[in-house]
Amino acid sequence: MSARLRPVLLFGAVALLYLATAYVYGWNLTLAIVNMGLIGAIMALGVNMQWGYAGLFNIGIMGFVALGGLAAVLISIPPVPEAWAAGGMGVVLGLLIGAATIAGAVLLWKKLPPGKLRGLIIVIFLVAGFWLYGKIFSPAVSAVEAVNPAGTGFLGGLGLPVLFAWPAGGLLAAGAAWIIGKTALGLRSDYLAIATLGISEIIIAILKNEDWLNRGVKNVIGIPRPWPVPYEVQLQQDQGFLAWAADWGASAATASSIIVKLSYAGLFLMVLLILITLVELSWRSPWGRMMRAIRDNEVSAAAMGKDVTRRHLQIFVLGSAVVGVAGAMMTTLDGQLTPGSYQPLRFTFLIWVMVIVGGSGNNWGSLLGGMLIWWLWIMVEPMGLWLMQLITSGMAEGYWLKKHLIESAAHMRMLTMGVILLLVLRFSPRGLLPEK
Amino acid sequence: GEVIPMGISIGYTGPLESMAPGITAAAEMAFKEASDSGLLLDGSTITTYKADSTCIDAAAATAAMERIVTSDKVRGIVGGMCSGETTATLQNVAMPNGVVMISPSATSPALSSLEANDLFYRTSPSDARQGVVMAEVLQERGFKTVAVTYTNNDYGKGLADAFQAAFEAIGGKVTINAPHEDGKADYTAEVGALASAGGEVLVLAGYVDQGGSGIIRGSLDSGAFETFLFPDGMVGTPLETNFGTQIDGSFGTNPASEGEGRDKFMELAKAAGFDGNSAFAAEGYDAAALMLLAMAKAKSSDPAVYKKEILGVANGEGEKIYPGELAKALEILNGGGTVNYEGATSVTFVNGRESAGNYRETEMKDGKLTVVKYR
Amino acid sequence: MAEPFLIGETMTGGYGGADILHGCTLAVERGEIAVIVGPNGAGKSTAMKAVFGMLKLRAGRVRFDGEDITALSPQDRVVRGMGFVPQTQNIFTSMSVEENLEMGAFIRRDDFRDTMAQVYDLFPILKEKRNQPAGELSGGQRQQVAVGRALMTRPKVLMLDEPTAGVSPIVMDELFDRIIEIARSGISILMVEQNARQALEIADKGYVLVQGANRFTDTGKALMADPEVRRSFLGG
Amino acid sequence: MDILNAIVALLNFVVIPGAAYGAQLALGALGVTLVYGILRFSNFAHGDTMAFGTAATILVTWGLTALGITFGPLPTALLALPFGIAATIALLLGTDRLVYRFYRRVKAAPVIFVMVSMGIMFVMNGLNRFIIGVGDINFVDGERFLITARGFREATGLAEPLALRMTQVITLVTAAIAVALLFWFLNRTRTGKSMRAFSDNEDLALLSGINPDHVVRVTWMIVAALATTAGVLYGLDKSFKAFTYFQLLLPIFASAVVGGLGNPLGAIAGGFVIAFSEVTVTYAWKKVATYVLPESLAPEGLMQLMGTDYKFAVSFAILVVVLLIKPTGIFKGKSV
Amino acid sequence: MIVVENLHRHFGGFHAVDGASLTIETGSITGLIGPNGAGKTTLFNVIAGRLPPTSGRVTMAGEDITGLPPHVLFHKGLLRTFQIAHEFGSMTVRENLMMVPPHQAGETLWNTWFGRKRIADEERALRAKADEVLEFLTISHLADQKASQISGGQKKLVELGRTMMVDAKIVFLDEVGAGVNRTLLNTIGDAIIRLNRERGYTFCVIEHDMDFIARLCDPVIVMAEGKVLAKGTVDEVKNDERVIEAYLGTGLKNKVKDEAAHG
Ligand SMILES: Nc1ncnc2c1ncn2[C@@H]1O[C@H](COP(=O)(O)OP(=O)(O)OP(=O)(O)O)[C@@H](O)[C@H]1O
Ligand SMILES: Nc1ncnc2c1ncn2[C@@H]1O[C@H](COP(=O)(O)OP(=O)(O)OP(=O)(O)O)[C@@H](O)[C@H]1O
Ligand SMILES: CC(C)C[C@H](N)C(=O)O
Ligand SMILES: [Mg+2]
Ligand SMILES: [Mg+2]
Repeated sequence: MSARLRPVLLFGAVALLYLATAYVYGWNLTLAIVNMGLIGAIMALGVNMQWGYAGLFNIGIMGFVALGGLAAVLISIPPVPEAWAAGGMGVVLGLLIGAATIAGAVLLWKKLPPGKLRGLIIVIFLVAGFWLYGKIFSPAVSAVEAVNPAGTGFLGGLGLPVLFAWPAGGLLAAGAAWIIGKTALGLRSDYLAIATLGISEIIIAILKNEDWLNRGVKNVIGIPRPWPVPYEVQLQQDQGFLAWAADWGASAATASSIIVKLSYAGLFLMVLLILITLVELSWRSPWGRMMRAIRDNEVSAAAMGKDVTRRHLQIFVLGSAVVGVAGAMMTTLDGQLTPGSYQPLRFTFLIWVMVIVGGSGNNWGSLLGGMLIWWLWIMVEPMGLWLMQLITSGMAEGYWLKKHLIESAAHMRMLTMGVILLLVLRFSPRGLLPEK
Repeated sequence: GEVIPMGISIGYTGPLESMAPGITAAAEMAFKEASDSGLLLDGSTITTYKADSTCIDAAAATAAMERIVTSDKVRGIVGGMCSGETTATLQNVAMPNGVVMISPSATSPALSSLEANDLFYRTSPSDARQGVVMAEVLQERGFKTVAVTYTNNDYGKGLADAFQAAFEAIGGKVTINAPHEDGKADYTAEVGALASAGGEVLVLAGYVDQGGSGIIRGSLDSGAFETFLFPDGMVGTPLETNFGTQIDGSFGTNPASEGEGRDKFMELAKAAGFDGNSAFAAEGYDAAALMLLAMAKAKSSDPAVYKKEILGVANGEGEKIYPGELAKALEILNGGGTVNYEGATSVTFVNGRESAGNYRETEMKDGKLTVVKYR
Repeated sequence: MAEPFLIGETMTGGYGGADILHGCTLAVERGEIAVIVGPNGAGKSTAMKAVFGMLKLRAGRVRFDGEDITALSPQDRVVRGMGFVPQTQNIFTSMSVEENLEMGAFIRRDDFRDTMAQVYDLFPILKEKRNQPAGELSGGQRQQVAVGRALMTRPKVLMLDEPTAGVSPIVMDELFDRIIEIARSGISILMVEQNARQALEIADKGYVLVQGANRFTDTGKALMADPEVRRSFLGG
Repeated sequence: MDILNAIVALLNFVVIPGAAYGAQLALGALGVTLVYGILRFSNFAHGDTMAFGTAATILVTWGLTALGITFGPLPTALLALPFGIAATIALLLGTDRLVYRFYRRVKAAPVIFVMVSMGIMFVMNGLNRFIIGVGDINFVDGERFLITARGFREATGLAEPLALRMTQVITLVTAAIAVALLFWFLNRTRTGKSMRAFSDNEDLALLSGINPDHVVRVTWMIVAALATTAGVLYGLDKSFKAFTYFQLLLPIFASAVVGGLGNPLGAIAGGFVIAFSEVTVTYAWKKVATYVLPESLAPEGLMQLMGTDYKFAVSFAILVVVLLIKPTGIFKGKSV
Repeated sequence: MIVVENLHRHFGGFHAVDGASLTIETGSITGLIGPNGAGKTTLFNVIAGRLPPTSGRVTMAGEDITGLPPHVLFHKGLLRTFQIAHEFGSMTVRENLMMVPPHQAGETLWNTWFGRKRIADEERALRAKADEVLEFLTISHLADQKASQISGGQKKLVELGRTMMVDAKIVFLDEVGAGVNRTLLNTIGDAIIRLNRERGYTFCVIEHDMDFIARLCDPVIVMAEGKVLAKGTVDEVKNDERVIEAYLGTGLKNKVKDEAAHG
């Protein structure tokens, strides 16, 4: 297969998969998969920047996705005035004091001469700072969380259009990545990996337990839809739309939800294409050359005048920001933030599978991997059942093995996923679209 | 007659996979009963489609539900199972597509007030109520101080908070109210903290297939607690198989009601070959039956039409209907009459959508969960 | 003439893309020293790898001690008595110097302490650093470890790819010295060298390789004497 | 008396369980670290390998008990362990033959191996549930306790209980023996050294006459033994459940990394660091304080540095801090 | 130009550089020789910022540069090559060279999106420059080859080529000659001399090939056991007893034996 033909064929094949799905299951389901696939692809793009471009092994993707989700809440949910009145200022003040304490400690560490005294001063400073923080922060939090806990119990957000949350999610993730990068980027390969994994777990722990911020595990629901995505229920009451749907011979429900999904798909596709274009342009420039040099050999790149640490930080922040944007998009699509559903298997490993299967170091590979793997993730469930039915079709009704196998079909998802991953890696170890 | 596709969206995999078979079997039993009667909408029959809601992964639940709704075109769904996933699928799939969902088991208080377009009902009560019941049970048994731990999700947290409020209101003391994560390898830290806080009873608002069992194990082994209070997520056969007599004297609560309905349901379940006592199985039967009766009343299987009749069938005037009497009910409805569906759990909707809340109290005796009383 | 002890005959092949070797032939007799010289990228290392079976040949064969070993894996060649020091990555960086030497003697079942003593004798610095990870050594010291490792095998034929690159003059002299000694003891030596004049000086046979093919083949002395060879390949 | 009570409380809720959990993690981490050290990749399938080994052992245990064979005061599963190990060896060798070998041949990058191991993790995950199901399985028998909580209270008259389980002791002892053996094997024996050589420079190992297939085989065999032992001991102590074994992967990796990848001693140290950081940082000191302090000073609150909700976060934070100070772990580890 | 004062670098208890003091004059080609393990590479590594010194001071044109990171030193005009070639394996040989010049417009993300024209012009110039260097090193035919797929000697040439891409003030060459064909090495020697004369580069050269040293270097510094053993012209050094004993040896001993045996 020639290098030019290969992508065309592969993208064609994936498109066919989706078409076939539409044929069998209808457009509604297909578009739902497309939308999540596009989001997966954007996440994969971000990871690919970090891994494919800089060799940074980040397995804390989940954390950045979640931060994007948090941004969606903080931007789009209206503020809760009662909660602000109850303790909003205290929370803010407490956080400021906490941040100042850490910043102050770092500053002291740098300014004071090394020695026992320095350690002592810093410890005293930290203890005092956090004591004050606790004094102000804890009661404020209790007050906020006591405001109608079943309905709100948090400070709420800014009440802005949710589209702003997408760049905001990027910024939030970038900020976190900057802090992480500043501390942990000195670590090598798997050590960095575990550090990022740990930090993402910390982020999730915060989202799960800081109710004043995002209601914790009580979840925030009812995140508004972005412009120009309509609500199905409204469409279904719109006479013009009903007439139009009838023209097409589709039921109002089907037509409306297809319209909604298409609008999302359009938005997501736009974001994806913009990002891929920007990334591709950079990758094919001296900037990309420099990054590849750093990836290939840091020591030598440094000797050739490239500031390895700064570049690593740059790409780590950028890649994380892209993941954050995708995270915000996903929460927007879901319409709710459920911290409990952030699990490494789904948000870190699966994204990695997308990157590797697509082909690390190849941006189009991320797109391909995202669309293909997400499709599989959803479709192996019915496929597994179907396969089991096929296998057991010869067995007598009520035969124990038949029952066992059909009942185990739900577990086929993992198995099938694994087998497919292995097959792809077996026949195209550098991914479907390898780096050129 | 037509073939009416109906959905069941339950967590076949995930932290409550052991409860899934009971609920499914009960719902299917109701479907079958109506189909066999030949009286449903001029002899329509029902086929079921299942979706794995996983109980925890909202995205996966949404995708699975999307499939049965948009491609299998189900007209109503028994599900979801857990509260978080139920909220997600309701808002993302059921409401946009106008499909009715009746959950047998999602009990979070937050679901009481959700905007739902008449598409959402539940045959189980809100945990706000269960909290009160748990507090009463403790009071009756003479316990004054307890430690609480809950599975860290909306169900666990909601229930734990409801319980704490209710218990403190009647003068009890909660020494600690701490979450635990499911599926972790070790619960030493949690048990240590709970033990340090102390208490006569450990209230364990968790999942029996998950961290809940780990906490029991840790507490028993270290001698931290010997008596437990198990709310609905914990009342399951694994308690008997894994701990047996070791937790004798512990007690539990879960939604269920006694009486004619329940007895009939138990008989039917026995005949059909599953355990009718399995948590939320009875609610599953009722969820399924209610949708069918509403269809008959509305003379349509279109959810947009029959959704308006659900309340009427459940809370209405007329002949009381118990499990196994669907044929009778259909006949009445076909004839233009009205029924009052009581079902296996004495269904009466409050707040326009949920069961008022009958609970049963169970106790571990000789390693077996035995029903002590209903309240 | 009887067949040489080790011969790679009309070898043609490469790394998967275009061929690097074009009918190149290298041979060494029992107890003799053959030296390969040539410009960078001529295919010297490739030819060595080919002889050692680390490269698939498209044509040609390798015979050793009267047997065709073209199809043998490198491991099996080691067992048959061939030893090889690659040009790069020729030590176990995370293992101590002594362990590196032990690994050289891996296939030997007899007592190899003697040989090790000899190696330490030859490269005294290694004895000093015996317990240090080899990766922490200086460039020249690593090279000594690499050669030492191969010597530990007690091979029948020893193949060295630029053994003297980066070693100091005094060590280089020692090394060449020892190579002659080894050859005298009946072991054949096939080596690539860029310190070509010294190498050809001790060589029984010399090959000049250019673009994957033999350009000149003669005795070491004769090649040294050839003005064209001197000018183009030996730096005048 | 009160001091005694305080000490017992600390022992019972912190020291003993922490040590046992640490040893469990350490045993798991040993397998991970060995694969990393010799085959040079992070094996994501390790948790599921442990689950498989345990499942196999459980099946044999059931068989044995059905035949009426038990192991006196010790759990029968220990008798079945060799069979479990054998099954796991067969599985791992089969996997290697079928999957990994190809990637070694083409000299794939480490990250490809990681991804491949992820694929195997998925497959084994399904396989395990298929074989033994998803439920909780309790397969411990014999004498469960050396010291029971109730017995201790009655014997000493202390208010605080103290429990010591058979499995905890076995785990600790096994972990100690395993690390000593492994250390000796890798650094002193010919095969062990050849394994290290192989991990260092595969091509050169070939040139030294080391048989790579042999090295790989031995590695997988040891890994299978370690994984099964770790899995069975963990399962005996807690209970067996396929999903939990998958979740174990995270703390196991953390242990291997914080100790220094590729270093057996590191795996042990790492296991204890992770275990104790989880347990101690979130420990509520109230009980201990009540015993030790005079009545008037008895604490109101729980005296907890951090809620248990953050225990995982805390142990990871500690891990990150350790790595910042020692970038390749407590004992200098490798990095590919 | 470069003054090293009483420099120490220890590895654990081992003193790789043990109080070395030396000066590299502006405009010179200074040779640095010494037995294996003398500490030459370590000294380079400390000067070039790769390793922090244990103690001591390095100044460049009077400015204290001790412990500055490599990329900063690069921008001050201090370049180096590596004894063990450090190529960028997945890039082509030409890219290996083109990446070197600092302050490329195309290294700023903003420009890669909105300054395409400027980048294109710049790239054209860089490319021409790189091709010129490759031509000079006789490896033009490798320009588009992946750097991981060239021979050992060729890698060293690329290593050297990189230093020729910019106007350096001082270049540290660590055994560029090892593994390079002698005829080519002569050409490289010529180039070094030309860069020195015409462009005023200062060089510091580690090399074990005494012919090469003799042709190029004045002065020559000899290191042994982490210290400076001797310094002087090539001839002075060559005849220094201590240097002969520690480093040079007395030539091919066996040649004598050989002749005796055969003669
Ligand atoms: N990372 C390290 N750890 C321990 N010892 C080291 C380390 N790096 C170098 N050494 C030791 O320091 C000494 C000097 O090494 P260096 O590489 O500077 O020598 P050199 O003079 O460049 O030798 P060569 O001519 O062989 O390249 C050697 O004995 C070496 O073993
Ligand atoms: N791994 C590889 N893949 C593809 N081509 C390679 C590879 N290694 C070397 N080559 C090519 O093969 C040719 C011969 O390389 P080889 O290493 O045999 O040269 P050499 O004669 O040993 O040179 P040197 O004296 O520089 O070591 C070179 O032109 C090089 O570009
Ligand atoms: C099945 C039930 C235990 C579910 C639980 N009541 C919930 O809402 O999450
Ligand atoms: Mg070569
Ligand atoms: Mg050196």
